[in-house]
Amino acid sequence: MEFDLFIRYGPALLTGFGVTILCWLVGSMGGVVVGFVLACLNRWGPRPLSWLIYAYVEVIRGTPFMIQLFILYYGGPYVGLVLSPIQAGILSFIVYGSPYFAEIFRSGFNAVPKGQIEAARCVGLSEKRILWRVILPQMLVPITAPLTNFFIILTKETAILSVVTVPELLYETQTMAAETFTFVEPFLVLSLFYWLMVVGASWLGSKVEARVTRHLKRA
Amino acid sequence: MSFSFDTIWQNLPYMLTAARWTILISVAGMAISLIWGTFLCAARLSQGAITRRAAMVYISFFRGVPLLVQLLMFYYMLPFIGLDLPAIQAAILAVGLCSAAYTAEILRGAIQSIPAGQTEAAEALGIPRFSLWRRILVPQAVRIGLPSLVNELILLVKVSSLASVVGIGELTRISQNITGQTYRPLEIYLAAAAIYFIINWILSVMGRLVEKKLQVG
Amino acid sequence: DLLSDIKAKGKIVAATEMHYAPFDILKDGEYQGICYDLFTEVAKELGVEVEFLDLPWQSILPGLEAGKFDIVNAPVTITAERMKRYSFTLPIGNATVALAKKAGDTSISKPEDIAGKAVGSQKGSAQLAQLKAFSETLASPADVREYVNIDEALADMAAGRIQAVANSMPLMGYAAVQRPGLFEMVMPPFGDPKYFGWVAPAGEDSASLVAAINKAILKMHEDGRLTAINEKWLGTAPELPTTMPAVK
Amino acid sequence: MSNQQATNGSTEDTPSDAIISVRKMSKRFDDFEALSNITLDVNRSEVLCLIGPSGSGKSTLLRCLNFLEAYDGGEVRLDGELIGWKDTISNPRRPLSNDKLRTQRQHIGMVFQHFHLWPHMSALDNVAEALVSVKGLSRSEGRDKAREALAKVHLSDKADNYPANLSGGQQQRVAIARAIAMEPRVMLFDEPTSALDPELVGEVLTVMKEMAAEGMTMVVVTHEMGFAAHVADRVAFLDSGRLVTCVPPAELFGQEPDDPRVRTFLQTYRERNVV
Amino acid sequence: MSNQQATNGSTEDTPSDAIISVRKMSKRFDDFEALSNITLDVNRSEVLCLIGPSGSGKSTLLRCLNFLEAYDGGEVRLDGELIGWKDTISNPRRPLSNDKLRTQRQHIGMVFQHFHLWPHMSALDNVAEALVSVKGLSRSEGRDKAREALAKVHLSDKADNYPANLSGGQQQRVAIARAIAMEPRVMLFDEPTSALDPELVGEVLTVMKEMAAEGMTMVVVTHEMGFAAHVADRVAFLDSGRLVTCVPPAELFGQEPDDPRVRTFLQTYRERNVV
Ligand SMILES: Nc1ncnc2c1ncn2[C@@H]1O[C@H](COP(=O)(O)OP(=O)(O)OP(=O)(O)O)[C@@H](O)[C@H]1O
Ligand SMILES: Nc1ncnc2c1ncn2[C@@H]1O[C@H](COP(=O)(O)OP(=O)(O)OP(=O)(O)O)[C@@H](O)[C@H]1O
Ligand SMILES: [Mg+2]
Ligand SMILES: [Mg+2]
Repeated sequence: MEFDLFIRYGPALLTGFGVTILCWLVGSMGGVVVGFVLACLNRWGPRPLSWLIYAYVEVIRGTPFMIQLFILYYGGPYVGLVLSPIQAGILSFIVYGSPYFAEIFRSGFNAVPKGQIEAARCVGLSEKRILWRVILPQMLVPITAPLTNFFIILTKETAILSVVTVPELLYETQTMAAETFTFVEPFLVLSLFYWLMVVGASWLGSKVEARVTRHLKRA
Repeated sequence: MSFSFDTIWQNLPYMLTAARWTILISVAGMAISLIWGTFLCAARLSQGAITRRAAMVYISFFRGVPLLVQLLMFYYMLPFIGLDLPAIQAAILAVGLCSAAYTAEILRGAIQSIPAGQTEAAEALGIPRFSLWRRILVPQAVRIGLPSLVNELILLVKVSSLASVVGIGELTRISQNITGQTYRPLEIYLAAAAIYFIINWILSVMGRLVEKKLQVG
Repeated sequence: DLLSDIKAKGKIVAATEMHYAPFDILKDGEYQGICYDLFTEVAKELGVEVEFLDLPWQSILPGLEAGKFDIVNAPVTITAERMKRYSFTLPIGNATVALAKKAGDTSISKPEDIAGKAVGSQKGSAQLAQLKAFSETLASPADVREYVNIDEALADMAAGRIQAVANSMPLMGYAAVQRPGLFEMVMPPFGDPKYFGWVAPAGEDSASLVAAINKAILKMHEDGRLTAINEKWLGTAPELPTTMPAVK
Repeated sequence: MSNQQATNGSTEDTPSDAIISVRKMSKRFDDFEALSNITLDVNRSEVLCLIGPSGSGKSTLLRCLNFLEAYDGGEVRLDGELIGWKDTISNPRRPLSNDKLRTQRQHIGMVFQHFHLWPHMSALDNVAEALVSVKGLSRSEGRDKAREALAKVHLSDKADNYPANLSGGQQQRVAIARAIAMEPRVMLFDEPTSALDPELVGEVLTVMKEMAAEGMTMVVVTHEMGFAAHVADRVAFLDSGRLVTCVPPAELFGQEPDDPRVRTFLQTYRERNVV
Repeated sequence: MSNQQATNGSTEDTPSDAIISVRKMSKRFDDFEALSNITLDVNRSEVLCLIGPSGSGKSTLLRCLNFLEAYDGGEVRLDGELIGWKDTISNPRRPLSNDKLRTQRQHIGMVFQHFHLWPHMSALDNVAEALVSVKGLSRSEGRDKAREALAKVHLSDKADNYPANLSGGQQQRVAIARAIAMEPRVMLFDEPTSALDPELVGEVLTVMKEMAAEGMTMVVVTHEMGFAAHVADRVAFLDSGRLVTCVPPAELFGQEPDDPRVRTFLQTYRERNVV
């Protein structure tokens, strides 16, 4: 193991980590928001829209991220869509993540007992209030874990951004690997950084979970 | 630049052959993921502190370490402890064991939202834990978590592409190789995307059918 | 040692990434290319069967060290740094850097024309280092972009983000032949002459294997097979040294 | 078909003091006829008790009154306004938009047989929620008013408990408080005292009598004949989805009822309650 | 501390015909004392009714009897065997393994106040499940036996409905059928007739009387005094977690009770039920 490598490549790796975190956070948060809107439109919107959403979900969810990104970044210019690597990275992240999030939210909607929604309607809560005050807090119980799962999966999908030369973590570690002809060290670095993100996401997930399952804890 | 359907047409047979590996790894991996994931979830929710801890460590390891690294470990590091798995088995095992960690979490979330009274009713009747899980908790957890489970299975189909690092010529790998020779990535990748889409769409449709069937009342 | 093990089994396992035309390609579902033809001949010389493995680059070196296969028969540019960690065979291809441009781009007609333009190359490759050094010598240096894979550099050139791509001469030539309407070679190659070799694990264990392969390569130099194979794929045959080239 | 019925129904005379009028209403679940041809008026400020055997359709009838269950045929009108369906002649009928439905439901309170409290909110917030988001009170005003409502049902000390940490009777009282705090024009109670002890039943009865005195109309499903006898202005008896009779309690309990079905129904009760 | 109590409790004499004996049992939720110092015997084949105001701890007491709620202090014994805790002197006490608990619970049936049916199984399967997975019957034997149990509560025609498609009273009857099909030695009923109409209450009463005649011991929480008066061998009155009295029903209902708390409790009931 050559530890001086870490010193030599340290700054580049840290910058890469920063870019990875940026794409991850912005991309996955955007994905959550878009996914939530999709799930809501699918449930409360007009019929034809929900078919459209269904098609979007199936196509985007069903095809690999790498290929979507490739087509967006390298195919985009043919139709006049020229994006910088980071722009393309974040945009494709939002697009890629949203159908998964939409499906998770859909499962959450289904998990809330019908009687509680009826009770809310009976006291005259608007559908929007019902969503915020009755459905959302309760659906977080079954979906916090899948949401955390998917945040974690997205940490690793950031690696794919390297194919469009986003200077993220994998891109930088590959520089290190290719220039120094090493393999164990880059993997170690990569694993360590991903692990940090995963630990962060898991920690946050468990906090949210503790908060949303408060009412289930029996004294 | 012209879009060449010819290129797709010529190479499609090879891609379909490669897709068979993708399907094999996915289906076998799914079986491991669902079965082992259920046990993990049970362990994660068990009252025994040691079992619970062990499951937590397992989950944080398999979710924390990139699958690529896990695969390399299975293939290249296990021989050092005398377990030399053939590439395909290593790939299936790595993909399945990793996905099980996610499956376990999905099920755990769903089980938490099943009212505690139902477990109490089973306990009061003296129903054994195994039956409680098999007959009461898992069917309902699957109903609640199905969309997320289908998400996970679709992801599993896609990560099966990592099996290329242990030398398996699955769909993504073969597509990349064909690209390297034809210099027509857009065409080949679109074709690959279409094949992935078909596999995943079948999964998703099956998921929705099961969901319909489990939706009662 | 490694060689006697191979002889005993009657089989040598060679790993490559079938993704580097024209050396290693997957054509019509089959592994082909210069390295395939050459190594098949080498195996004949050794008197053993050969089994080829296709692996992505990131798992080739771990696999070599874990003993999952015997040799890497991918074209690897011979550099000083790499020689520290692995044993190279004699050169089997020319790795000198050359440029490709978009077909019909009249603004580039010789390597020096890339001054001030965006040029892509493969991350960590010896050719990238050559390109950077060359760019320094120009009046206004080129904007050098690094890609994980050379495919992506070519795709980006097709999409118009960069104006030229630098990689080994054979590869650039092959790309131009495959997509004549899209890519065009820029002559001549530039920078230091570089060569591709094959890679075996470092150390005593593999010394005899490397020696045996080198012997086979020399024999193919003499009986013209080397030239014939190169001509088949490249149209011309490069000058290849018959001794290990000196590297800085 | 359903439309046919609906038009017929509305041509009948509606007494002018009826706040709810149900005309030839029917409801089926798949091929099971849960309610058939129900015609019934509830007068302003009246307390109407619904009794009948288990599964006879009492809950379903209540749920049709505020369109939680979309009735198939006939009409339900609140103050002359058709509930749930668009009041135009079209076949099949089309339901009102969510917003319109919400406006209608604001006037109709309901206490569910299974309470349906929101498990993630404390007892207090269960009651305060609608006050804040429907009546537009500030959160603290809402809480104050909720506290009053809880006090009425003797639950001040459990205001901060989550439903899971309340006893059955306490949950039921939260459900009652939640509905009455909204002061609707009509209240639908589905077995509001099933989980309450006799003492509390008395208290709830008092609360209901007060509400009736203040002019609220109530429809109460109950299995407690004593409750029905003491609270109701009229008692309706349902059997297998049909309205058998609807008369003042004295008539039903005072003398031997004419209808044999009602007679057997009340018999066991009378025997057991001579203590 | 809890151990101290436990040891004291067991030194008292236990009448030899007591199947359940509760000694100085207490249970707290955080800082709320739900049960304190309950000492109570239930004799073999006896029907004991538990009455008391809402929130007095009736359900909690039942739940402690089969250790769904781990009681803090004191002891609960079934046929001399300590329920839930390991019967060794250790401090703090340790609960039995799941398997042991399960064996104990097989002898104790329970009908919950909120039914707790399994929503993904039909009424029939709700009843058959434990027959199959506990009693080891084959699925078809289990179903047959379940059908019998459902017939007893007049639900044969709804056997294939899911709980969500059953009326409240029908759900309650499924819950009763589920428990009695297991033929336990002791049955705990938590307001088993709260959602039933008077007629059905009569039927359930008949079923319970039959079970009692066959030697089953029953503890029944109820708010229906008529029910208690007619079914119980003894009636226990709980108030604020304390056992106020435990006497034969004639004593409690027949004459004016001594205890003022009991007196006021019964008063409203008497008034209302003079129909
Ligand atoms: N969603 C449904 N699907 C099918 N059948 C249903 C559904 N809901 C209710 N039923 C049936 O309709 C009938 C009437 O049910 P309802 O809940 O109105 O009875 P109820 O009079 O309130 O009885 P209880 O006193 O037991 O609550 C019952 O036989 C029930 O099985
Ligand atoms: N998990 C819990 N956490 C905190 N308090 C609880 C919990 N469960 C019950 N309680 C409280 O304990 C007391 C007794 O509850 P219990 O359910 O035993 O009452 P009950 O006698 O069955 O009343 P009801 O007749 O209304 O069902 C109640 O005041 C209740 O609020
Ligand atoms: Mg009902
Ligand atoms: Mg109770």
